Amino acid sequence: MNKLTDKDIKKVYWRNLFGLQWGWNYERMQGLGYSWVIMPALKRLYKDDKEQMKTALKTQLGFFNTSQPMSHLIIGADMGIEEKTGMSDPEAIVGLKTGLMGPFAGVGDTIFLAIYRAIVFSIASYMALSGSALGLLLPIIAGAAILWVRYKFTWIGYQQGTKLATEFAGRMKILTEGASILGLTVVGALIPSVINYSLDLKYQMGKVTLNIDDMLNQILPSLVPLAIVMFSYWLLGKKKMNSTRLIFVLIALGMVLGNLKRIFGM
Amino acid sequence: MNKLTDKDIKKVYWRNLFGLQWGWNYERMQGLGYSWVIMPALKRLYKDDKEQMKTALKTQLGFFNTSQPMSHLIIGADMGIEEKTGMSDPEAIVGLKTGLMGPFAGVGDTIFLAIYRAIVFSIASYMALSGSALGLLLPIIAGAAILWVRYKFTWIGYQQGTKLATEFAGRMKILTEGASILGLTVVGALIPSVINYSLDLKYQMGKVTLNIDDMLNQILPSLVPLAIVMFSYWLLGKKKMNSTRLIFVLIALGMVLGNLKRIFGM
Amino acid sequence: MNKLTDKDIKKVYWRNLFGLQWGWNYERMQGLGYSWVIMPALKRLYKDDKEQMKTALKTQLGFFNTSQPMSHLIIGADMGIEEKTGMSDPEAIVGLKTGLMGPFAGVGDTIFLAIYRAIVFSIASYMALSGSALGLLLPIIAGAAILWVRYKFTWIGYQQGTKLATEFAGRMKILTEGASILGLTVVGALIPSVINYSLDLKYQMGKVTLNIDDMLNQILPSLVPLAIVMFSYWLLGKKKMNSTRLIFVLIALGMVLGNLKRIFGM
Amino acid sequence: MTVSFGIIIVLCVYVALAVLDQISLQLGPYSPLFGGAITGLVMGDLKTGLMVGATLQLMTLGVATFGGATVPDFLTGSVMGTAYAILANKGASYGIGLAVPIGLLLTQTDILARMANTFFQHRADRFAEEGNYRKVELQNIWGTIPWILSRILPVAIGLFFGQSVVSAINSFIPAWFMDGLKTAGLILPAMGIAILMRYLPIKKYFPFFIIGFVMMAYGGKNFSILGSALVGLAMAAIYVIFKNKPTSPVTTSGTDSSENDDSDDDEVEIDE
Amino acid sequence: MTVSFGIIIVLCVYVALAVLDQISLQLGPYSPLFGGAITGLVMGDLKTGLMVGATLQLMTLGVATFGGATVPDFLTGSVMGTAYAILANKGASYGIGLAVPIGLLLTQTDILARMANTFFQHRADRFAEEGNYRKVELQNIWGTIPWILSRILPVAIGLFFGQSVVSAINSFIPAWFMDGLKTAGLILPAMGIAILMRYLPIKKYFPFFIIGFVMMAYGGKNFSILGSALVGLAMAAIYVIFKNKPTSPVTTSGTDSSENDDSDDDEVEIDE
Amino acid sequence: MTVSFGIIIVLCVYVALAVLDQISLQLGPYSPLFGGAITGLVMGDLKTGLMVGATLQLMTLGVATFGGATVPDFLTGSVMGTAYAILANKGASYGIGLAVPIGLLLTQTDILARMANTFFQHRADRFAEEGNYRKVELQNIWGTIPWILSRILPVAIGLFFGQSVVSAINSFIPAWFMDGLKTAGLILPAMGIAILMRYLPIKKYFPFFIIGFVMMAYGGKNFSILGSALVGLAMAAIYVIFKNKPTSPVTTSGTDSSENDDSDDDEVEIDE
Ligand SMILES: OC[C@H]1O[C@H](O)[C@@H](O)[C@@H](O)[C@@H]1O
Ligand SMILES: OC[C@H]1O[C@H](O)[C@@H](O)[C@@H](O)[C@@H]1O
Ligand SMILES: OC[C@H]1O[C@H](O)[C@@H](O)[C@@H](O)[C@@H]1O
Repeated sequence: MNKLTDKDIKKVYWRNLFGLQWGWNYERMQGLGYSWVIMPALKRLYKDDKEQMKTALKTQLGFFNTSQPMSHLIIGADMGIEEKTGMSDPEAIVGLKTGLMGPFAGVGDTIFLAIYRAIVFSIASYMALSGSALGLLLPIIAGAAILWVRYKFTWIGYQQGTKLATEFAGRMKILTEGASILGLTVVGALIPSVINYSLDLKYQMGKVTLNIDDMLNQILPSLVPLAIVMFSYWLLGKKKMNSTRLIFVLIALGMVLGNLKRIFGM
Repeated sequence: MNKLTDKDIKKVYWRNLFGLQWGWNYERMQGLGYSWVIMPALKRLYKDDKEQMKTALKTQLGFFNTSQPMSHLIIGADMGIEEKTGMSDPEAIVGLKTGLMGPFAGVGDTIFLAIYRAIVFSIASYMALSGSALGLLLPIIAGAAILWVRYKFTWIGYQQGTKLATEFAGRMKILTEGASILGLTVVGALIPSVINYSLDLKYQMGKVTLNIDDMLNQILPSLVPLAIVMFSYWLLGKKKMNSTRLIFVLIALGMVLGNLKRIFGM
Repeated sequence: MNKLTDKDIKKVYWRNLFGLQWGWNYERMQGLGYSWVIMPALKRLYKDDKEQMKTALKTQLGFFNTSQPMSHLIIGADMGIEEKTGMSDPEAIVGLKTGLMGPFAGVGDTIFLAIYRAIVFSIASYMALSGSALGLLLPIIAGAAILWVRYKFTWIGYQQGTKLATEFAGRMKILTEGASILGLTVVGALIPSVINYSLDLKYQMGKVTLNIDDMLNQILPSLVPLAIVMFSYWLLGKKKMNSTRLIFVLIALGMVLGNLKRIFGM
Repeated sequence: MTVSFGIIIVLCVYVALAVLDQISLQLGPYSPLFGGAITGLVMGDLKTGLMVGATLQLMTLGVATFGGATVPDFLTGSVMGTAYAILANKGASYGIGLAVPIGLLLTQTDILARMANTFFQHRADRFAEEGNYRKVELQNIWGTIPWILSRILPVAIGLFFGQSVVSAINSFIPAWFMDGLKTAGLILPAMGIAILMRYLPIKKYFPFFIIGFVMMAYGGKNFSILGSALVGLAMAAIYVIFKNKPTSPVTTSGTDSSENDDSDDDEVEIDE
Repeated sequence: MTVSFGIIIVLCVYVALAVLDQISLQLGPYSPLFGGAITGLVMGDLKTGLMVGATLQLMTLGVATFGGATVPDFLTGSVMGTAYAILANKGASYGIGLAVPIGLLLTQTDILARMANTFFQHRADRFAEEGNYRKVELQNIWGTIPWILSRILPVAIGLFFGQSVVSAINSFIPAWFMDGLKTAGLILPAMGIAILMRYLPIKKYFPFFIIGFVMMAYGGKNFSILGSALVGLAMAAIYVIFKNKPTSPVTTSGTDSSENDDSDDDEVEIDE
Repeated sequence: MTVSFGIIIVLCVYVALAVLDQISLQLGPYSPLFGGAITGLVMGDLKTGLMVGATLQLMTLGVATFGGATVPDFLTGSVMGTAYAILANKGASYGIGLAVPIGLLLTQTDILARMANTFFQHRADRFAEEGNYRKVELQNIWGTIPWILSRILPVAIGLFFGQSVVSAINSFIPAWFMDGLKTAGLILPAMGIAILMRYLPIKKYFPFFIIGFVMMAYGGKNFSILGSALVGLAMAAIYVIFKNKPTSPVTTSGTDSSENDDSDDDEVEIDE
């Protein structure tokens, strides 16, 4: 059977960067994209064997969904295995893909979608708020670093092959835990940093003015933002509540809070 | 035998809230109160059986002492067991009570007497110092939350019965450790926050004024308060020293420190 | 055989304080000093036995090198053993010395050379920078405390004897780890605190002035010092690089950075 | 200015309620903070009351009756210190200075009350022998009497003779003594803290003490006790999590989006 | 003032590129921050664009398409909010107020695109049966069309009728409503954060949430998200180190001086 | 202005004592801080001495002779830098700029001293063969001579020709060079820190490095090295506690009131 060339691997990397989600759909999610991404490898391996090619195409069009940066590891491993065994055991390929995509989605989304974005874009945004467009370079530069990581992932996946599935599994658990710790620390820090709402209520009692915000701050700074977040968190746990509906609830809440003075005729 | 009604449990809860320590005395401590608190249950169970009632009364008047909020767990468990076995084995009841009261006192006092009070009353006091009596609501509100916890404790104790004794024991150790960690963190933080004493000594050396407080602060902020606390801690470890005597020592120290300028004729 | 007197032990302590490194040389490092330090004990034990004395002298002049404060433990243990077994088994003495000197050097240098110095002398230096020579007392006072520790070490070593070698070994590992944690925390903190360099670059873009330092600070305070440290760390990992050469590199870098405005004609 | 009978009665009722609060609900009235505030309110100078009460409260934060230990009666001290400060019209620090020795003096009445109740305990024992549970019940209720008296009597007497006491203080006590008391007040919180340190296993967990201290010493005005308590809570929880689960369980976080996560609708709580 | 055709075309190209960025490289153009900045730049008011974009970005930090979940289209919201703000000349907060409801409205177009692509998936299945891999490949490329249309259409329409929309808003929407929207904007980040809290195992690791909150709540202006992330990274690494190595390995730190330490020349990295 | 013989002699005696301090007690005289201060004092300008010494000290905090490694002689650098600064009357930064290259130059004399002592080691070996312990003892004492000479000679020579050196510097060294040296001084502490990082197991325990950095970077003026050391100590102790006691021992904290706790009267210490 043919061997994959370095150029094939690189081609797959480039396709993976761009097209894994072009054909995203509710039925197979990244299934269509996956087949396109790995196609250079399939061509090399099965161009001359129509039956194998058919099996490969059908196999690779199946349901797939994971975090994009992590997908490189899986696709890499997939290539590594097919290079050795071809399409003799499609079940094994499907097993590899579906076995890894779940845990990889968890840790990948935590790191790359949640934490990474929160950090990089909050810094860039604060820079923008202070008037400098230069902050926009930050996501570009940091993003380029991630492209490099994704390149490495492709090769690691390819070289480790099945080992990845067995060895990474154990590591994954602990990595997910680590990512969760990092993520929750950042999430806790986001509350006082991005919710700048304060009640802005002052109360005249005889000669003394009671500043409600000051009093709440003396108990705990950012108490009101924390309360709103906790309320939102609790709502999201309710049946029939989802994030879009939560927006309406918060807009309604904002309508009330933003007009407190009108409401109380102050 | 009779079963306890929900109303009985609630009655005991209410009595426990108020009267566990009304009859507090050096001989049996909360012994007298315990019998009064659990009386509604005793009445229900033994009203028609004079002998059992006598045994019950004598048993429940025995020595007892624990943290008030935790006592609900013990009294609850006591009711749960007596409902099943009556006064057939008074030793078991005594064992339950005396076995749990020690560890419960430790963890309960740490959490409810030491830490809870330090936090809630320090916040309220700082509010009061800034002129607002509204801070006094804080202990009331937080205290009401604790009454609710005590209510839950009564039911948990009642429903778990003996299991409480066995299962909680293991948990207790680790909970006590956790409470200690929390407690010691707060205690460390109390030093700089509630001891506002500084030496207030300035020294004229040629043209330069030596501000002793500034110099000590450069080494470590709140060094003097820390030193006084460490001295007090060390004194308390001495034989024949107790907290009341420590007050006299500190007043004497205050007399000296407060008159340093008089003493040195500055 | 003769017993060591308390006075002997104290004499050895004093000699150890002062003379362990007087004869330091590349061939045996603290070997010459070691023999001088332990001489009062050797005299007591072998004065009347020329052969033993010869063996002892030759043994004690062998290669030795460890952290000075820790050396008291080893020399103490050496005395304890020789008092019991004399020079019957010189191999055992050499084994004790060379077995302990390595790990003791590691933990001792971390604690006493690296961390202790960084803390005490940085505080004293900051005091000096604010004009007060009184800060110079700090190293003297703290140093006196260490002399007391070294005194204790001598006796601990002497009393524990061989047990030290076996028992301390296990402890040492964990102590070294602890010292490393402490050390690395301080090292991390040193960066922003002792490297006060900032780029001092301003850029005129139309109407807005771009302050590069402010922008970098918004990303991470002390980013430039951190980068210089990381660069130095990386350089030190290179073959043929050592700390003296690193100084030249940093001076060269300083020459460039210090003349940025001249270079760019600003 | 003397204290009117009306005020004396109101404050006596208050301290009676306060001592009952102390041995039961512990909602707040038993605290020096409330003692000062209520007295100030009743005597028409809330602000002085708040100052005296709050300062005394901070001074005695760590003082608690662990295991039935007797501690100075700072509540009564706070009530009377506030009253005297308002009577003498000499400001809060005057009252704080007096509150401490008064509290000390009254340590004994607390002990008396706790001793007196042994009497009711023995009566209860007797009725128990007879199986007379109603009478047994009654004894615990009688137990409130010594408690209440131990607080009402000193307050009533102290306030009745208030004016004379204040005059005596003003004429006999030298300035340096009052200065000394003031400084003593500043360092007295060390006692409560030292008691807590003895009570808690500091030798085993001293690192957390250090962390608490450092946070507050350097955090200064920006930090607070609640803040340090939250950090302490976090560290305690991490400790408990580590100790409880030596082997890492499979976490099921991950691909479930929040929309499907409707199985749990509780607020944040320890998950075990 | 109306939006010129040139500008409409440029912005349409931009949102097309942006949606492709969103489903692939995620370098930045897909973010509301870029949306605002680019629109501002193109329409000659970069500053307003930066304000709208940055504010919207912070408002939606935690909002991400975990597992293919659909979220409001805040990018298009940002583009159109900025454009309307500049058209109406009413400042950034006007634009921010509009961006949120616009983003909400456009949730549906995202869903349509994701549904439409099922069509290409089925075509690919058919070609796979025939082994026609070239045609299979093509289907994924066609998949970009629905994505691009789902963004271009609303932007084109919205900008074309921009002036009328703005006039309508100005005359029909009362002041209290805009005030309300403004406040809603201030509290909306709670949503993103709550989503993240649902997504992450907060019940198990809540202590770290507390630590993050406390650091930022008390650290205030002196602290930053990156700072908290570094602390979080450190704690995560400590956790991993502890869990991975239950028995303490022999450390070989020690007497080697740095000069001899030439065997490793890497930068700081996790050592395992 | 030249340096009087008296001053040269005093400073020579000082550096002799200082080098002995360095290889024995390490109380302080061996440090650049003392070097600057003493020189300043002797030459009548303490303030300049403190500035030069303190700055140099901070610059070289991490520089230490681990395992007998040779490092630049910053003490002598500090002495002579201070002296030249006072001679030239050009302020502290002039002295700091000179101290570094001087220290570098004198690295060699330290090496010479350490080599020279091999001579006494060999003599001692010979006397050991004879069992002549008195003569063996003597060799170690002779060992002080090379140490002392290695410091006294450069200082004496450097100070004697001080005026000429300073003039040479002033006329030959261009402004940009002094500016460069100044900036070099600002970044040179990186060296000491990097050495410490190489010396300590940073790859294994990098999280603590991060924590130290973050605390200081964000804590800024409010924080200090001692503060970070206390936090580091706490973390180290927690680590040791965890590692040492895998199973949680029964704690006996609890109901004992502090009054009965008279069995231990020690101050806080690690309890094991
Ligand atoms: O220590 C247990 C318990 O002892 C006594 O009963 C009282 O001091 C209580 O306040 C305390 O909770
Ligand atoms: O959750 C895995 C994965 O699911 C979908 O494909 C998208 O929402 C991606 O952004 C996400 O990474
Ligand atoms: O490393 C152990 C030891 O080695 C040499 O003897 C010297 O550098 C000492 O300062 C050091 O403590």
